[in-house]
Amino acid sequence: MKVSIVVFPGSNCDRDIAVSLKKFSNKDPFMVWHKETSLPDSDLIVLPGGFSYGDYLRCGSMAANSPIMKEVKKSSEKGSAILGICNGFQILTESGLLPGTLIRNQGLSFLCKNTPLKVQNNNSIFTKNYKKNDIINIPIAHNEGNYFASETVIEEIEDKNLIAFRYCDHNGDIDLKTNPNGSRNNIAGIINENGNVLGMMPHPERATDKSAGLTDGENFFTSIVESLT
Amino acid sequence: MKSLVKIMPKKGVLDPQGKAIENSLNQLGFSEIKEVTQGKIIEIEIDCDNEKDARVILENASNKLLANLVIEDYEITFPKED
Amino acid sequence: MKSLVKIMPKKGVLDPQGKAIENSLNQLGFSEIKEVTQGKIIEIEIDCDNEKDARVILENASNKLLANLVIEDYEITFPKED
Amino acid sequence: MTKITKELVEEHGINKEEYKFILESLNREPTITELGIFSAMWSEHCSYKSSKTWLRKLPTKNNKVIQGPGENAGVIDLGDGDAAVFKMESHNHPSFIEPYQGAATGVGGIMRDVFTMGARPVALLNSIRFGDVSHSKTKHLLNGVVSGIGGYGNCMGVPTVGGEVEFNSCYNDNILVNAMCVGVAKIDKIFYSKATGIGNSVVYVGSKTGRDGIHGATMASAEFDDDSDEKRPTVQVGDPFAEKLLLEACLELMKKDVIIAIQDMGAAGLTSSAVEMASKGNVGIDLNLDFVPCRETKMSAYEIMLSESQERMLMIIEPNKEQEAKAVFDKWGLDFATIGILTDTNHLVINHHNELKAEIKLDILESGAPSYDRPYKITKENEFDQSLAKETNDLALKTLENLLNSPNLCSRKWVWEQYDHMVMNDTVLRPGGDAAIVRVHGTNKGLAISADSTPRYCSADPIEGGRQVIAESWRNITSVGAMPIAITDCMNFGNPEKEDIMGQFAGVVTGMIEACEILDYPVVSGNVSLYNETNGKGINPTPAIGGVGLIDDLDHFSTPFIKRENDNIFLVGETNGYLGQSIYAKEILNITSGLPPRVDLKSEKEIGNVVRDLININKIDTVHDVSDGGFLVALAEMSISGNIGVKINLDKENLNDKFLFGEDQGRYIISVSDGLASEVTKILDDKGIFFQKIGKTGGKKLIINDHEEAAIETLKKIHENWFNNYLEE
Ligand SMILES: Nc1ncnc2c1ncn2[C@@H]1O[C@H](COP(=O)(O)OP(=O)(O)O)[C@@H](O)[C@H]1O
Ligand SMILES: [Mg+2]
Repeated sequence: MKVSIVVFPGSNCDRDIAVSLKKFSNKDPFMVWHKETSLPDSDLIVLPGGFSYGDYLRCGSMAANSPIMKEVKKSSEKGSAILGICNGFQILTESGLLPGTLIRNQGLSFLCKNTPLKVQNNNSIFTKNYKKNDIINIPIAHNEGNYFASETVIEEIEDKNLIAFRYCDHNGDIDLKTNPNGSRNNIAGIINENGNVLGMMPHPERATDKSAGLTDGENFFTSIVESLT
Repeated sequence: MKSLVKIMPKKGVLDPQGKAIENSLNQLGFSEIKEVTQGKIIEIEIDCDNEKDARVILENASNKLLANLVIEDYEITFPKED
Repeated sequence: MKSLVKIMPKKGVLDPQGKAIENSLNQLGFSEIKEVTQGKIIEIEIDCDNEKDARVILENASNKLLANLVIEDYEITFPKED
Repeated sequence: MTKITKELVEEHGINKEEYKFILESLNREPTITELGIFSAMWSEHCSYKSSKTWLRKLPTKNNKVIQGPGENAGVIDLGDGDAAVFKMESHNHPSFIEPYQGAATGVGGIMRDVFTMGARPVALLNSIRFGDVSHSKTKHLLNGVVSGIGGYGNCMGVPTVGGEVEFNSCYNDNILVNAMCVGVAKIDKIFYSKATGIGNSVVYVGSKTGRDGIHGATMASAEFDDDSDEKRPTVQVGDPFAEKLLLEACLELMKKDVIIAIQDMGAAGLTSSAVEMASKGNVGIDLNLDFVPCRETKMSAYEIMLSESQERMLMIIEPNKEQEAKAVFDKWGLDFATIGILTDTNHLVINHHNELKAEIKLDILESGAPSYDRPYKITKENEFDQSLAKETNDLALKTLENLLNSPNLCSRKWVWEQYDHMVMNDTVLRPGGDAAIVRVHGTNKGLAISADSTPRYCSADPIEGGRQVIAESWRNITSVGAMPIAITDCMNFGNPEKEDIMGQFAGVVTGMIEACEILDYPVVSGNVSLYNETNGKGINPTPAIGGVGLIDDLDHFSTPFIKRENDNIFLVGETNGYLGQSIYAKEILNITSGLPPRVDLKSEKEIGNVVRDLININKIDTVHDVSDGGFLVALAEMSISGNIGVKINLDKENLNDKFLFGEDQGRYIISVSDGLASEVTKILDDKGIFFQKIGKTGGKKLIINDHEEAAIETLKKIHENWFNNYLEE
């Protein structure tokens, strides 16, 4: 599996995701600077978490206009897998690769904590090693993770089963109380219709390491590696 | 030339900041304050000598970067210099 | 009555957001765009029938909460309803 | 030319004798730029003029210390060629004026101190203190400071893994914001600030210079008064995005063999970095300010030299390597400008617009800096009257609830959830333990880090308080199974020109010296913040201690969370039930007078060493030290965080508030699995360590002697909801 990780100025989870991907694929990913105008041939392109361009103006807005994003879009059309985590998810919505947008958390403060997620769609290259309705514990760390889209868009992604993960509690209950940031329908991550683009606010790369306390992200990475190798 | 791009949340879009300000103001006793919406204003010095051309450039910039049309509307004005 | 409080960084205070937007626009090819400053705009529906009283209330609210006078200036206007 | 009047000299905080010395050494009147430079360099903040004589006495060496005080940060050896680089610094006054930006730039500043030495920052901590919870400004300041700390650290992608928060009316108008950063570097790739090589270029990198925080350094050394609201200087605004770029650019350039010396521009900006770098290298430095990248027009030499704009660095490089260096900064979109040259004149020479603005012999600025042996008087409180304690009357759990619901004992979760404490993926123990544990990336070693201070003890008895802060830091590091190595400190005090305040300083330092020596826990870096005083009222003496220790093998460490049912709870160390200066005395008895508990440093060391051994040989994995709030509070914290109950059985003579809530020092609670209990007992007995078997874990309740009980769930809610309730009020 060949992986490219795009590094924007202000990205700060690029190393973390590289470490996790290497752990499961045994190969060093390419680190691609945002100013590049071509991408190495890759099965997976990752837009990592962080604060690209300081999160100024709107999270992900300036990164979405970086030169490399033209190439990412092209690759996406060709069917490469694209993964956006946290800031990467924001960049995907800003560049139109995924619908909707991420606005300020309802509580107006940055939130970093473990959150239980319910696996909704386990039919994708990113999630196939989970069981449907698995409850997994994955950390979030964001200030703008409140997923918003128009009613029609929400209906569409619900109908087409494009929701990968929803926030829930330890019992799997999905409601306002178990929603950390105000996201519509407790949405934590979505996939596109083609099934090759996933955006999610929680950080699976922070849940692949026993000594750091969490391992529920392992299936996420084994899914990707198995699907793309 | 000085120009302003005012960017406001679209009607119906959740505006957590505006809501929070509204609540705080009401709690502080500003009972006359009814509805609060928070937006952004971007002041731009543009090198262009007529409003028509400037407007085209700024519309372009707003569509491309400054505003997110999924949730925001924008408005361009040219304040008179004082 | 509809009112607007425009809040801008004080002159001389660093405005990293404005600077970043400026660079980004220039890189996108908007070479005419010279200086960018980002501020906030707060639209307030106020229950008051004259501008004079409304202004007093809004000044009070700005000093107390809306603006951070250490680094920001504010300006109150009453746009004509359309 | 600006005329130098008596008033102007005074406004610059330079006293008569100091000014006389300036006139004599220059042999002429200073220019305004020179006056500004003297003022900044001789401010308390840069010159340590009141504290130097005392700080010199602190132990600064052991076999792990690579670099002690005097550089941008301290450096210790972690083995295998790895080093930890760390420092703590205050940003008190700016945070009071503008809490978000003040705290944010405090975090930004301390990170630069660390990465300027070639270390990648891997952990941030903060020690923050606010006024009484009922004071009108407290909520605003708390919100601003916490979001400012998070705003900067989160954006940098450096985890904020620990700290402390305290509320006390003595900080009503003088909040404290102390930030600590720990970085990791290779020992052979550490960069220092000593400028060498006559003819080498002086290079400015980072953000542009504006009129930010001009006179910040002098402001930080001046007592506040009621009009300081009016005298606001231009506030420094932080740009964490620029700093992230600066960090990556510096670390990238440091991989090449280009930089000879480097220092961040912190307090007193370009002035202090230029003067300090040149002085250390015993060279002269010529600057041409025309080349300094400025954000604003018409900045004067005075303003450029004193600006405290953030996210800037000064480097010395060989002229023929400038292009190579510039390419790196160009890539990251940062300014790069050669602004001067090293000379053999031993003078600082400043030119601007073809005019000589300053020419000062460097040793006048540095070694000529004033140093005062200020008079002092150490005073302490009287012994606490132990008979004031209440009998428990079966209300121990009610008292516990009250304490868990008090501002200084409730959970700080509301704070740390606003900090990304996991980014970099090496946080092994998150906030909520006694010390945070951060893995040294790519190894199985862990850094244990904690920030501590107990100002009320220091106020009641400075010497004892000084001993206690060091002991508590050492104990917190020990509790997770780490070997404490060294500390950084941030000494926050009132006006040193007053005998009793200087006495607090002298006393605390005296106590610290003794404890650092006995525990082999030297000071490698630090910062002093004096004049924390409003209208003549000083804060409690607040030495914030940032401790760093090492866990050799992360297969063995411990946390305070109870992990199993049917474990045995041991209270290790002697309990006398001393209540003086305890939180119980303040919250329940409403008494704030009396001496604090005593620390027996010898037994502290013996007990701690045994506890650490037990962790390292894998006999225990659940340890919590007993500190604020005493035994029952510590036990409740263990139970709440592990979500497992405890049933305790106390002898009748111990069933009282003194035993349950006294703050006797040198104690740990350990939870020992049943199978290992006899082995652990034997080890403790063999070493002659006093301990008591207090109870057993299990169930979902905290039960005392079969007649009092509370659900863990209830205690958890009380403990965790205080902040939300307070802020929503
Ligand atoms: N400002 C803060 N930022 C991050 N973590 C904090 C902060 N304040 C407290 N904590 C964390 O909360 C926990 C309890 O703090 P404290 O009661 O001061 O611990 P102790 O008494 O063991 O020194 C610790 O893990 C500490 O790191
Ligand atoms: Mg502790």
